[in-house]
Amino acid sequence: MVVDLVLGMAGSGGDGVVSAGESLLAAVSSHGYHAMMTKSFGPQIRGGESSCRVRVGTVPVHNPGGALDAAVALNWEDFLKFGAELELAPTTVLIHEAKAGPPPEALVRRGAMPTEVVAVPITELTNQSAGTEKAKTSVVLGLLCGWFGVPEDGVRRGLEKKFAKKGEGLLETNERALKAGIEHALANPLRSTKRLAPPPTHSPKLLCDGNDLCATAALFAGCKFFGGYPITPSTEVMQTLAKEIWKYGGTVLQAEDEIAGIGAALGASFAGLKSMTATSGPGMALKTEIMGLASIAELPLVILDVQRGGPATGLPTKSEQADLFQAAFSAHGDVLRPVLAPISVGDTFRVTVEAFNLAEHYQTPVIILSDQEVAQRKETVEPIDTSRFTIEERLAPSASDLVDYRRFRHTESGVSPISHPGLAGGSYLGAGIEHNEKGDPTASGAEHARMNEKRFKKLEPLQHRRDLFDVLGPSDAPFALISWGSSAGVAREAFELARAKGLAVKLLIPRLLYPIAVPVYREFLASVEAGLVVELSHQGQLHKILRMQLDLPAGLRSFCHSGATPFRPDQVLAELEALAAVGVK
Amino acid sequence: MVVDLVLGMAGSGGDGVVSAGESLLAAVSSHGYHAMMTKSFGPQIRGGESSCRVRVGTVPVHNPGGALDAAVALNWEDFLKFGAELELAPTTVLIHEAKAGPPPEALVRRGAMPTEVVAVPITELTNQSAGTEKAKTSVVLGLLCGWFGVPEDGVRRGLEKKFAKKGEGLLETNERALKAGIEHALANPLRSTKRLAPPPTHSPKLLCDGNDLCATAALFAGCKFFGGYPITPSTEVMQTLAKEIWKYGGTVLQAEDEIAGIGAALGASFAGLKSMTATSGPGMALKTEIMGLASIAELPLVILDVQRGGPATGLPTKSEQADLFQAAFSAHGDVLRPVLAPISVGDTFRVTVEAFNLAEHYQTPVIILSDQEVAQRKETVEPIDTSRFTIEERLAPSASDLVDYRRFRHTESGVSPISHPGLAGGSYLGAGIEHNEKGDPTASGAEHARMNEKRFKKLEPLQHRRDLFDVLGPSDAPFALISWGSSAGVAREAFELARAKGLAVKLLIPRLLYPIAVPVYREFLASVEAGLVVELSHQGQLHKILRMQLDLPAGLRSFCHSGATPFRPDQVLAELEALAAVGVK
Amino acid sequence: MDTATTTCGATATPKDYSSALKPIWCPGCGDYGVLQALYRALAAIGRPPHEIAFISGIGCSSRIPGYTTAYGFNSVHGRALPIAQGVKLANPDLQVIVAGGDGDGFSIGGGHVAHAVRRNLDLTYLVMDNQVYGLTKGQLSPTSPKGLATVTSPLGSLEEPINPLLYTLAYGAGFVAQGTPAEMPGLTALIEQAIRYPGFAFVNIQSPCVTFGQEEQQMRAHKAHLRPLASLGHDPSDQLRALDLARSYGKELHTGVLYRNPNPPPTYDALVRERQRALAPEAKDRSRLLDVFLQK
Amino acid sequence: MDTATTTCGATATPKDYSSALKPIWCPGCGDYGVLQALYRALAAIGRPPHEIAFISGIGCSSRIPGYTTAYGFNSVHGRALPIAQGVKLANPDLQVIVAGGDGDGFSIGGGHVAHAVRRNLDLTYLVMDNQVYGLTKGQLSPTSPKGLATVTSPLGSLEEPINPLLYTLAYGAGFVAQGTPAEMPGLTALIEQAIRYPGFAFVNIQSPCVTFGQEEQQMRAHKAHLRPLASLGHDPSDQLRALDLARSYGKELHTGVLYRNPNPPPTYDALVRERQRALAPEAKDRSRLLDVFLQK
Ligand SMILES: Cc1ncc(C[n+]2csc(CCOP(=O)(O)OP(=O)(O)O)c2C)c(N)n1
Ligand SMILES: Cc1ncc(C[n+]2csc(CCOP(=O)(O)OP(=O)(O)O)c2C)c(N)n1
Ligand code: SF4
Ligand code: SF4
Ligand SMILES: [Mg+2]
Ligand SMILES: [Mg+2]
Repeated sequence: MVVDLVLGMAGSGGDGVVSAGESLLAAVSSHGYHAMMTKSFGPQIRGGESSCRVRVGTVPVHNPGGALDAAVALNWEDFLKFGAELELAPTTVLIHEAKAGPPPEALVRRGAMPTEVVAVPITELTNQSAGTEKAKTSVVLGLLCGWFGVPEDGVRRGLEKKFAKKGEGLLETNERALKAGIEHALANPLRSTKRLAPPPTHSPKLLCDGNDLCATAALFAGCKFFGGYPITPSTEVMQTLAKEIWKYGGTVLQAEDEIAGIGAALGASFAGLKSMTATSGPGMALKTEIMGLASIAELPLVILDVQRGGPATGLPTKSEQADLFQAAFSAHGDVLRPVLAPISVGDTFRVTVEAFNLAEHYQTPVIILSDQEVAQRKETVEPIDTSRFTIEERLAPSASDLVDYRRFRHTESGVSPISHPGLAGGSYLGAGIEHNEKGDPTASGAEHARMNEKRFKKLEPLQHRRDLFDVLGPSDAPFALISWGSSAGVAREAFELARAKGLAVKLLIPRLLYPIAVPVYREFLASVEAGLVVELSHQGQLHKILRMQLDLPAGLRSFCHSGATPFRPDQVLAELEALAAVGVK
Repeated sequence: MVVDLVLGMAGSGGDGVVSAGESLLAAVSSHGYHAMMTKSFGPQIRGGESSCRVRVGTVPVHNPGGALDAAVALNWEDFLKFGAELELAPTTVLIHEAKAGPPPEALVRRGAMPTEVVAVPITELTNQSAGTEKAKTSVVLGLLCGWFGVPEDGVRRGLEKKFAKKGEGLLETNERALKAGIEHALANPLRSTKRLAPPPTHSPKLLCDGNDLCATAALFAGCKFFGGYPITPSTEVMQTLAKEIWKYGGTVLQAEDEIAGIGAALGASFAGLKSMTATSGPGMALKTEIMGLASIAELPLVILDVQRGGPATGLPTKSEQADLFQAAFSAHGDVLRPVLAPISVGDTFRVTVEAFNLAEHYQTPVIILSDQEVAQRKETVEPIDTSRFTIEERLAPSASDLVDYRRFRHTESGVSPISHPGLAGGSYLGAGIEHNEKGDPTASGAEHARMNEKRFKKLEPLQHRRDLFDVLGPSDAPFALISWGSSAGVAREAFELARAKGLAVKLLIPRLLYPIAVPVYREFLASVEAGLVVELSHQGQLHKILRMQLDLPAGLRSFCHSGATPFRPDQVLAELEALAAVGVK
Repeated sequence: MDTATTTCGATATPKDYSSALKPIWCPGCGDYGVLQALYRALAAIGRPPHEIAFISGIGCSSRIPGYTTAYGFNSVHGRALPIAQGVKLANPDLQVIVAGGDGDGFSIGGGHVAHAVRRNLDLTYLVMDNQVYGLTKGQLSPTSPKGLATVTSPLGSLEEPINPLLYTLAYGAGFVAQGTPAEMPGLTALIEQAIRYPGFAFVNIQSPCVTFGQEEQQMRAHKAHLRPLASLGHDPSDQLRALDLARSYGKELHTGVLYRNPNPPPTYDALVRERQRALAPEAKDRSRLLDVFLQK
Repeated sequence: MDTATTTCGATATPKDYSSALKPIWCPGCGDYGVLQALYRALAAIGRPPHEIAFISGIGCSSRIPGYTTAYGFNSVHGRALPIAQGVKLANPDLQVIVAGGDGDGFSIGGGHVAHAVRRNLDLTYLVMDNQVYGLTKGQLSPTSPKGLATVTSPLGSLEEPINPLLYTLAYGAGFVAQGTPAEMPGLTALIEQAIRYPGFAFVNIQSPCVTFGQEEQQMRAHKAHLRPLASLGHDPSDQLRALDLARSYGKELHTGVLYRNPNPPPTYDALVRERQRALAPEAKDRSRLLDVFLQK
């Protein structure tokens, strides 16, 4: 019996492995397991090979896990295209389509070959049981039920839901294939005995991905306008809002490009609405100019960047955390804008609401830096108590403010009451050009300096937002892990493993990436002598930004690698142990 | 007699003060003086107030200087709009149009009022002598000849050149006005006796601005394609090339926007030509995505960013050094690209040639980060010995490279031989998507990591380009100044003043801003305990980037302020002395 | 955000729309006339200034919002139309006017026009077409005639100009007109009609740049050569004839309404509002939004 | 860079243009047919592959350069035309082909089309118009019919589609045609003619998306409904008639050449080369370039 099981499969685009993964996920989560599914495709968004991995646990799972417990290859060619995504270990049970023949040389050469390799005549079983090849993945699901204790009735219920509307025939076909898979498994027991432990006491959970929760949080926060242009892996946010937002008096505009998308969103904000745009790296690049306009015009705006591999078109279907520099620094002139990152699917809700609150409160663009993994992996989420959220609104001008109204009035906080078209007495000239308190254009260096100060000063309170950081572990620990976004869940597991091994380590997970909350880091780092900043990029961008703004302990290193393949907890643990072995000082 | 004289004047758009400044500059430079003229306008590029200042010296001048020796106000309203640009001191001779009345309250309230204020009936003198108000500035030039020893025949020759083609009448009119000004000055001697010392022994000089030299250097380096879109203050580069480049077999394309401009330039580079685009901050923002494409496709490209005040439209006619973050960091994914900055008009030639060399050699986009002041101020430049420049060409594939050609072959240097359409055997797929050595798309994390490494590795030699840094002063000095772009000339004068006062200070001026040449800085900073990084931005962006990549001496601080008004040498000196007064340790 | 629509009605005067900011266009610039015509048209319509959102890009012409008492947004170069669409969708009760230059609208902003037109929001788009880049001092504009020598085309341009009238007609605009400040009553009337047209309305205004423009594009030439479409007996409901007439842009100076859709279709903003009203009953309580994801 | 123009002539076969990279379009995708037609057209023309530069943006359709033996550039979304113009100006001897989807070309890239057309470089622009965003999985495209329900317009779109044929004609394109892989010989011929046309040539290819497209846009429907312009007796030199016919885009499936300028004007690249040749004698020695600034 195991409390944690990682299953993976690969096939060609048409095989439906992703859809099978979803059935699997639905099955286990309906039984009360914690679970998570990630999918992976070839270099093109549409077409080519595809794969998925599902991690199931009796305790919460924070990342997709390490090497697979069970791997299913529908053909070798496609399976081989996924290296690290579907990592094998000697302990993996490797199941493959029998007619594909034994594991090819190329796989064997990679090393770490499973000791238990099982050929199953999957196509044959499907044809015999279902009379059509199309039900292949139902056979696979049956094998997983039979061999690994995946709850059979959960899978069956999933099939019912999935094929209910597609006509009786299809459902029956697939049920027969499922049964054939189960029977094959029972008739051919494995050597390995990795059967899933019974589920924890049942508690209802949400099952969704990060993009789902981002869109829902936007509605929750009162977003009334979305302007955007499709781009992987962010499009689902627009798609969800395009279904829902009208009910709440809002609008989605699919614009002609990313510039028009953010332009329209900024216009809606100028007109007084909570407003949003979403994109990925290439679109962020195009939005740069108007993000600067939002900063100087002091207009609230939420900008979602679901990071994918870069540069340029890069790796559109894979995760990377290499847009942080762009989020923090890409603007001409001096600009400061908050950058937030969710660390898991569930966290995306909170971070998105926070982004709207910051935007409205500080009259500023706010970037949510999600990443493909957080955005598109589907996982079980503990129900969210929405009553503990407050929703902020922008500061409206009082009657006295409207006497000789100065839109950009210098106030103590740096935040000025903001009017909007339609409000009598509040007319002003919004502008991308530097302006005085009223909004009139100026070329004065002194006015410019004052306005720059105002725009920076108003964000100073962010320095003290401790609630935007998770800190775990003993406060006097000499070792540390810092990680963000989708890597944070890996760091968290590595941290727990290290603690279990007795290492004096602590963990910092920032949701606020920029501006750097100096006091929070200072306090955390006070005891730290060595540690790792774990992030999925070639340069280790957060580590570099921390260096820029803080005096870091000499032993705090960057632990980073280029995107596509997430870190594994054991990699981080090993690196941390190596660091600790060198010893403190 | 003075060896250094700073003159300034302001008027409304139509008064022609800038044109008068140019005549003045031509006059003094033709006599062998070193000189420099800067101009300044209101918040709008076209229309509104304008001003200029001319600094003349018997020794080279590195910056526009501090408070004015003589100021001319054609009317108070416009003069007042220029605060720090036309700074007054008690020692300034303030000359104003008599009919405008005495200096207004607003000016007096600013403090530091000149003790010598001279009312001149400029309009009256003009009408009397020339019979038209239009020759006003010739009267002003006459006053400056008469009172400050500006060489009269130089001015006269300038008028001849300027009005030669506009018909006899105009020339005569202006000559009469000039004479009237001179006579008025001689008849009404000043209390102050700031007369310019005789010029140094005559040596021929170039008279031009930074944009002139950038365009000329591009031709010199072999640039054959320019694609761009007009934007202040960079447009003159396109304008010059649009006249000249055809002669050398090249083309200028005025594109429909900045994206198309860089797109076409990148296309030309793909086709094998040395290629360039130019813009300012807002245009840089728009070019971000295609700059990333140039990086991943490993195509040479020179991108000129003439910085102006930001964010957004900002202060389009004023200088600022706040696009460094954007130049260094704005890209999605991990990108490294060289950023160079010229420190003076003359330096622009060298830096531009260098930019083409780096682009071609390393197959990378290179950013030239000029700024409005360096780009648009006109100054005397020592003749440039072009024979000492080498011109680099991209690495062509050998015959054996073309056997099963791999465009992105991993080589020791990271640079791969590059083909171009038209070359038999060299066909490949250029792409913004991640690719393998051949250029075929990939989604493999391992391939991606190798390509990221390649793209970063190839730029490592830049770490050792000591020739891209000016280092002055004793190597063991505990105090330091670091400055770049147009501020470098100010820092240089402050450095010289400090040295003259016996301060143990050294000076570092980087032309290579990014990547940070760690060994060069390490060596320079070895002796340093305190110092200033002087730059014209709110955030002090170079200082922040240095922190990011180096362990800086604790006493090395940022000395920065928002743009529009350049630093004055005495400000930097004062700050440095304050630092030194606190003492070493 | 259903702001009640109020009107100043007969009480509004052009002065009500004029702000304290002093225009800094060159003396004689055509844009002064455009501004006056706009004041008059706004007064004739009579919406209070705070119910007007006036969006522009960057250029000499794009400064115009600042000279009115409306809510203005002098944004960035080329992006006035997308921003304006966001404003209008956020609050369809606003009277939204967009203005800018030929460069702003048809060069850098050219990609947005077709989409603004096909969406057909109730917007008024005024382009001050001076066939040159005024603000940046005289570069070639997309409407500059072929062969023109400018600072960026010192040897003469090699490309055909674009045709704003033909393009917007081909895009399907419901209201397309052309005017000039050389004929103020006509221009005022066109702006007023454009604002009143329920849908996307475009007025191309030949607004001379006295500083960088050509002789043939100045007030004097306009006065000498303008050909009112009315005098040609043009029927503005005839789209095909409008397309045909539009082809002489750059050769003839037609003034008046080229095309006005006699049966304006519902606007995008009206359709959006309709959809919002229809779906409002399906709105969930904020605390129930996450229920769709509950696995039971 | 006056590469001598060579031809394979009669010896070239479609296979010469087919690369080792295996297309990963969905089985049945219309783009397979487009690729075959292109191979054939290229073989008929016979330029060696290395003298062809094939530029695209991003989309399913934009993958096409990689499947040929030409120099390809699979650039970024929407920017194929500007890049291609740079390539052509850099080396006018190259045969430059641009390809992409309806989204790539008319949505994000829409602002570049009018300018590419009016510059009139000798380029061939092939759009695989499938009325949907294929690569990103089924969103609304600018050519999707009004009212279409997609993942981004689940309640039906509210905007009119754009009209690629009418737009490019209004922009002044010298060659405008439409084809479909449902009729391979015709499509092949159109591509060949477009490439041979000396100037900007546009072919709108109705290329079905089997995965996200509508029933009415599939091969079967094309075969049933296509109306060859030749069979209508259309004279491709009649621009006004072409404009008129173009207006039925989205309603009728016209195939063939809508417009071909019978007197193609000189191309921009030819004018550029002419200018370069005329001015070459004025070239200064590299070491003398700075002399203009010398004050004596
Ligand atoms: C992104 C960007 N690119 C370029 C510019 C520079 N720029 C400002 S206005 C303008 C063109 C002005 O021409 P037009 O739109 O015709 O207006 P006009 O001044 O003639 O009224 C340009 C190129 C800018 N501000 N921002
Ligand atoms: C700047 C940018 N925005 C968006 C995308 C995402 N994207 C890639 S292709 C595409 C549209 C594809 O549609 P189309 O051009 O019609 O080509 P098709 O796949 O239908 O052939 C989009 C939105 C991107 N890659 N880059
Ligand atoms: S430059 Fe031309 S468009 Fe601009 S204000 Fe002057 S006259 Fe008007
Ligand atoms: S998604 Fe559509 S366009 Fe893309 S490959 Fe598949 S069928 Fe072709
Ligand atoms: Mg203009
Ligand atoms: Mg498409």
